[in-house]
Amino acid sequence: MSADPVPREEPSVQRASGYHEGDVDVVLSVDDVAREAEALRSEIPESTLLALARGEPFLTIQGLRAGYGNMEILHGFTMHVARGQSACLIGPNGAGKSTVLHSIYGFTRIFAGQVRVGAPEQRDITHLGPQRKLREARVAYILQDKSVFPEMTVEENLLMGGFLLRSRARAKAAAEAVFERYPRLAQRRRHAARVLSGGERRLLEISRALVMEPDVLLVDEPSIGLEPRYIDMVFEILRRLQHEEGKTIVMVEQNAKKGLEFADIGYVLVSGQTALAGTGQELLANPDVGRLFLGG
Amino acid sequence: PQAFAEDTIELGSAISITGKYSQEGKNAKDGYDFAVKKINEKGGVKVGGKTYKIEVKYYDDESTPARTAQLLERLISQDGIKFVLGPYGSGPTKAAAPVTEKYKIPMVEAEGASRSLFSQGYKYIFAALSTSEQYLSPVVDLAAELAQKNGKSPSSIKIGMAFENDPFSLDVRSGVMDRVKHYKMKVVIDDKMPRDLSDISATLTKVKALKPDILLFSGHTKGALTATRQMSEMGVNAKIIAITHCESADLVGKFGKAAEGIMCPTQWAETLKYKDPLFGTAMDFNKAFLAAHPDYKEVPYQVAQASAAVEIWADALHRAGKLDKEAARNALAKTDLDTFYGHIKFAPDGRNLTKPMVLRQIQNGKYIVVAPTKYAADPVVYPRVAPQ
Amino acid sequence: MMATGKRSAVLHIAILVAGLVAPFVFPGHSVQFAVFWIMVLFALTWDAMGGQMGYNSLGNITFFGLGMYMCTIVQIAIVYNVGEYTAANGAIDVHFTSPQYFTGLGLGLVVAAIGSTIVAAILSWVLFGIRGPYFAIGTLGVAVAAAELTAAWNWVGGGQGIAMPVFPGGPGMRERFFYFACFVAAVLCYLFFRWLYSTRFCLAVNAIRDDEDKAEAMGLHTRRYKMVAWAAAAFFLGISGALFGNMTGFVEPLETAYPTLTFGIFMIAMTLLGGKGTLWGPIIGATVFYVMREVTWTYLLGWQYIALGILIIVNVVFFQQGILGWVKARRPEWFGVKIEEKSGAQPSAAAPARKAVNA
Amino acid sequence: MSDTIIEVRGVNKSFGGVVANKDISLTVERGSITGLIGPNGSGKTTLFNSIVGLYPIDSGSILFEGREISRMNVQSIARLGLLRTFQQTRIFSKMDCIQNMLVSLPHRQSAWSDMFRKYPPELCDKAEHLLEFVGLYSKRKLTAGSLSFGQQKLLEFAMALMNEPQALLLDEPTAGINPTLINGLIDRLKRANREYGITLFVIEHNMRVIMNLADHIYCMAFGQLLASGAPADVKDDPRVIDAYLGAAA
Amino acid sequence: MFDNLQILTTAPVFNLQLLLNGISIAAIFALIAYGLGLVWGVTSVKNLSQGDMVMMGGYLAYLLHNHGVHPIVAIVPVAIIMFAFGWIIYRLIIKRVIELDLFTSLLATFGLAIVIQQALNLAFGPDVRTIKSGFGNYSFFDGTVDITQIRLIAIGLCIALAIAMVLFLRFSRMGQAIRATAQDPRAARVLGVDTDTVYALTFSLNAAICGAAGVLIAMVWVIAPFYGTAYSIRAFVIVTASGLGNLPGVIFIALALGVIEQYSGFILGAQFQQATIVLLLLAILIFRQLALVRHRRALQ
Ligand SMILES: Nc1ncnc2c1ncn2[C@@H]1O[C@H](COP(=O)(O)OP(=O)(O)OP(=O)(O)O)[C@@H](O)[C@H]1O
Ligand SMILES: Nc1ncnc2c1ncn2[C@@H]1O[C@H](COP(=O)(O)OP(=O)(O)OP(=O)(O)O)[C@@H](O)[C@H]1O
Ligand SMILES: [Mg+2]
Ligand SMILES: [Mg+2]
Repeated sequence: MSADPVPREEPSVQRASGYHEGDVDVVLSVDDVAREAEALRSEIPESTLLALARGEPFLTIQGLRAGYGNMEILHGFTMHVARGQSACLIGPNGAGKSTVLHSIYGFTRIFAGQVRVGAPEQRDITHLGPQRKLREARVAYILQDKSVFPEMTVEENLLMGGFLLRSRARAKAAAEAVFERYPRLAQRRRHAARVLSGGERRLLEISRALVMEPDVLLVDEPSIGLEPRYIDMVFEILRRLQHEEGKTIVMVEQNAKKGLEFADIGYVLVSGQTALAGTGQELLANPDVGRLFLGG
Repeated sequence: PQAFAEDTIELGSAISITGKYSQEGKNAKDGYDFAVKKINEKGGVKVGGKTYKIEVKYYDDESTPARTAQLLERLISQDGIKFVLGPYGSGPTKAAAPVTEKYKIPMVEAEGASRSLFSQGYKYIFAALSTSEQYLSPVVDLAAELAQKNGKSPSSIKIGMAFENDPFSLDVRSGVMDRVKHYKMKVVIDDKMPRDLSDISATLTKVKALKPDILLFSGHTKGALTATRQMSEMGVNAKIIAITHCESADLVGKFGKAAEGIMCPTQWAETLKYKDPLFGTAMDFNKAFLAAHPDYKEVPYQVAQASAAVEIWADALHRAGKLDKEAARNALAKTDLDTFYGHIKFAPDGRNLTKPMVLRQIQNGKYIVVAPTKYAADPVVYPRVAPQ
Repeated sequence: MMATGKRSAVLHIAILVAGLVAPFVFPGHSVQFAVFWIMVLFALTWDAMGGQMGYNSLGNITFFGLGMYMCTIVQIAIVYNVGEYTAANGAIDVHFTSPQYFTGLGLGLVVAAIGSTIVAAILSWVLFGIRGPYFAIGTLGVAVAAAELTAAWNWVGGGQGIAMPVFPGGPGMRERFFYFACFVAAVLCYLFFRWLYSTRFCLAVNAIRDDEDKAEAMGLHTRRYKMVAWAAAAFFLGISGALFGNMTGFVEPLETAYPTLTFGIFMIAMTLLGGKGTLWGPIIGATVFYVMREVTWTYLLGWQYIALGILIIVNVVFFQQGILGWVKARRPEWFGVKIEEKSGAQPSAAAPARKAVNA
Repeated sequence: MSDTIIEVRGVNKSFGGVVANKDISLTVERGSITGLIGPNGSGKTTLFNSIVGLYPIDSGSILFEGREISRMNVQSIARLGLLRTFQQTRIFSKMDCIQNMLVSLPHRQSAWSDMFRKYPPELCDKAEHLLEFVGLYSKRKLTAGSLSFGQQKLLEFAMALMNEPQALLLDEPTAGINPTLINGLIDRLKRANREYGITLFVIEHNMRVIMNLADHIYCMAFGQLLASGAPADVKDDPRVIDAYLGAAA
Repeated sequence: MFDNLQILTTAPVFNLQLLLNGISIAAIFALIAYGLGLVWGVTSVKNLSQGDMVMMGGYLAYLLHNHGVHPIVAIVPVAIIMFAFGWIIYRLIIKRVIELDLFTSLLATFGLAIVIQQALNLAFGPDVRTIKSGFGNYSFFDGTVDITQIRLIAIGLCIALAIAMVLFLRFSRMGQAIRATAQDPRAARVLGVDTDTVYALTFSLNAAICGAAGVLIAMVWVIAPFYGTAYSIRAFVIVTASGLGNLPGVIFIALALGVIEQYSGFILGAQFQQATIVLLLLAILIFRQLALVRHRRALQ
């Protein structure tokens, strides 16, 4: 092995935070997690949830009961998010986190409840079809699995983000800005999206939201399958969207530590119901949350 | 089970109402219906001192032989039909014959011309029409005759032919081949057209290259139309061109001058001198039918022979004196009847040997009988002049 | 499969009895009943591939036609020279004695069944690399090619067809004979597939349907399963073709032997109507379809195909899971399906008691 | 020293112009847990695909238990006992979990006649046992397609265990799985390795997982092997930090 | 057979006639196949009623012709009517079977095909029809090579339509939406593309293309209620052989098949034309399969 040009403990070596590190001593089965989470659960008064959203919700989900076919997955889920706020949903696998996003977008069967968006007056968008959500309610969705157009080039894919924009020039400008910021995409500009690696694709999908100009952004597991540095990059994009462009973000994340660090408010979902809710920091500090959902 | 009213005789037929022979099937059905109407108008059929009206029960065989066979079973065993009118086409008739034979139900058929129908020893099938090998063989005879007249040997004649790959047309072909062998003519093109082909330009290109003297086509209505149109488009001509089904394809109406000089075999022509008490002369039949069916421009022979089949049934049942299938069969076998369609007398195998095929040529937009010579109304135009 | 033990036994016996007495109660309908059993056989064999394995074939009718021609040739060949028989175009006065007829038929059936199976096995090597719609069109191509080549082959009569040997015996006999032959073929076919679906075969072909690449990655012998499924279908289709040819009495390539656009599509329509991927779905589908077809075709002369077309459209638009699937969605308890636990697990404190599971 | 179960020698693989694997050589010891890390697009999945026979490699050789497998097809390799899971989970979505488990039986020596046998109760028991092992017992009768993403991953893992492979290649087994459950999964993986003697070869981006799981780690970047060694060494290797773990761009 | 082959070498001018015929046939088939491929690619509906919509177009032109509209002019109204027809069919049927598995749509459109055929049969009778275009012939080499003007017009129209479609798909906004929907409908929907409209438009566009092709066919060959199936099958053969979403492929395969068909008819005889085509399809499928084994799609 060649000698290291850089001394090992050099403080300037900054590491991507990625998935975090730590030990894996806490071993709980799915059932244990579910049982203990059940025990944690207490009725959370609506006022607490409202307070988390600074009392002026922009996106409201109220008493949502939804599922697939005849099976109900969400049993009365309520959530408030203010304009420019970000929320993160965590919880065990199969808790129904993706189902919440699906329901907001209209991909599930909704038995009861409402989804409203806007401030100060809220518009009921519960039964707006998926293809009209972005156009009419300005809600954008970054899906959990792949959603790039494989035969289009990276550039065309980005421009598709601006499909609803009236002026093409605006979409073009936004795309240029993305390329400027992310040279990895700029290099691939004229390549068909199908040859991108998993990480590059995810980057493309998320940066497409920069072109879309929505009010509310739904993101399902932004960091899945990404290398540590990309994870930081993705969260950086989300941070910009929230803080510089004032978007409202609802995110589902299994990389819960990262997610809660990022988000203003966090919801812990268990078996289709909210078990805990609080600010991101509060939840991070909660030892039960740590043990049950952050891996100890 | 006798499900119908007492004073009607019910005939049954599986006919092509849908599917690829539906045009010809319709012609046949119209022919049956026309005759039935006429007979009923004249009071019906007297059988054993009682007068009956005639009725026909139809099923749609969808132009497929397998269906025909099933339907005949059904007509006979479920609907109790004892007297059958044939389906359209040689294939369906071939499928029908074993069934009627099995049940010993007599069938008068007018639309299945295949020779093989009459070589199986069937006893219950009676055909009003001439068999299909006689369709185009007169053309070959005519060509030989004309060649000889012009001082050439018939064996110098080159023949090009394209026949649809179905039982009827292949039968026509074997009739032709018999005559061709007899004259030692040379076949330069011998194509079989697939049933769903709507383009024969490859075959016609061969015609251009090999320049046969005689061109023969048989492929029902579609074949006639396609051949005529593409010959004119590709500038193909020959001394004699003969095509089956000209009338039902309405070549004159559709192509006008391009159809000039084409020869068309026919089972029947309205200009022939046949007549009977029911319809009058062939020409009377022609007029009456056209009056009743304004959608027809010409009367295709399929119509005429269908009507004749009903007439044969009426006659036979009358002579049988009772509504019994065996008696009816025996009466049919003894038929000796003059009709507007020609003379009807069945050979032991069920063929009608007494009525000849005639050959017509399109001259000035009219179908003129040109052969056999004794029926000829006008001389043949030979060689065919390519229309401009 | 369909209901609990006792109920299903009653059902089976009822169908068996109905099948046995039908030709005596309604002798006039024998041929229609016989064709009905062939339809059941069609649907069952198609479903083995299309429903259970996800390989949607448009060309299964190939084996029907192959069986028909193989049987015909054997039947004729044991008495006459086939080439002469067909070239004479029926001009030979055919006569088959009873022993000749039945030996020929028996031998023909065996050849048809085995021959079709062998052809299927060979074709499977060539065709089963293709997937999805390409497979469907490819198999359609095989059927069309078979029809066209038969039509161009003079030795077997080409487009002119072959007149089948005449059945010895009285009028009612022939129908009854072929009715029972078809009935037995359909019952055997049902029993065979019923047994086959109770073995590992069933799960394996289901796996191929769901994700063939994954199945390969798990080491499944996918080719074997595909070959067996197709060969089994071909075996029964060959028999049905042989019987149908004799029933019709006249064999011809395009409409009798390889009716791609009628029987070939009916197989699929019936299976989808009843519900594919189930044992009873195809049977129910065949029944409903055939009854509808016969009824429309008696009472709506000339319109029967419009009715059929509309039936098919209504079927796929409103009963996408087929009749059986539709019932199953409404009444899952009839099928022994219990939704055990709600989603999101409410576990009992103790380790879950294990119940015997039957696959 | 333990023996080698998978040996990759000088493998090259490119797609058109893109070089995905360039002269890769590595070995996996029998009974070990070996990790494979590297930036997105560095060719890890491609290498797995080449090993299990999905792609024909351009050059080089791949040995499994001393046997050349680089020209064999996927099924035969799987039957040798070398199995993989997929990055984008793949299960038989219309079948229930138990059925998914049952088809995953080893097909190593299965004869033609085996396809006509039934599943003995022991096998059903085994399937249920393994489902319990990954925490899916209560979902055993649900169709696999209706499981959540994470549950499908667990099911896929259980199916792989059912197959009793010699070696198992796992492509990001913990992506999308809840962190606490990941702990459980690591525990299961270690137990599978220890108790069933299955050699594991794991692609991961989650350092917590790889550090706690692997005995030995390879790091790839830009299609090439960058570093290898014990977890702690690799983690602190400046080249690895530079190419993979370093600061966000 | 060898005699026929010999003609082609001794009198090579006949090759020209075969090529011309083959190309003009291929142009129309390419048009129909292109519409089929478009719908297949975008909506994943395999439209078995393709040929019957073609026939419908032919009959509409026939109807207009009887009212004194010249068939070439009739292309425009026929295309518009067929577009509307496509839209209605989409709303009634296709919308509900889209995105279901392969056979559902295949069967639904098969049902539709039956209904169209029978409706045409009831409306116009089973008679074979044809329209006289009134155009003449061009004759070369002393009448050895002939081609009708209408066939040349057909070729020209097909080329023009193909170019128009390519430009539309590449540069228009709707074209962009269509392409995106074809590749990933769910993703397109999430980006605000109204996929329902895209599907409807694609299906209607295809119906219009079929209509135009039908008018040409009525002038070049014949139309009849039941002749649509042959066109459907040929279109499927072309699309299957060329692979999806591949316009140059469609044109190339259509041309190749058209010309090969002519040659096989010339050399082997007309009875082998159809068989040659399907055997060729099988050969292509199998060959592609062999090639595919080596380049399996990436499984991530
Ligand atoms: N299409 C579907 N049909 C039926 N049930 C479904 C469907 N999708 C999900 N489910 C069920 O809904 C429940 C919640 O699923 P969901 O995808 O919302 O979970 P999740 O919280 O996102 O889990 P993960 O973190 O694993 O993605 C699961 O138990 C699953 O079985
Ligand atoms: N079938 C293919 N065709 C063309 N390029 C491909 C193909 N498969 C992979 N590649 C390219 O090869 C490179 C390596 O891809 P691979 O999927 O192996 O990366 P990876 O290391 O698994 O990345 P990730 O961690 O994101 O999954 C990438 O640049 C990718 O674009
Ligand atoms: Mg999820
Ligand atoms: Mg990868």
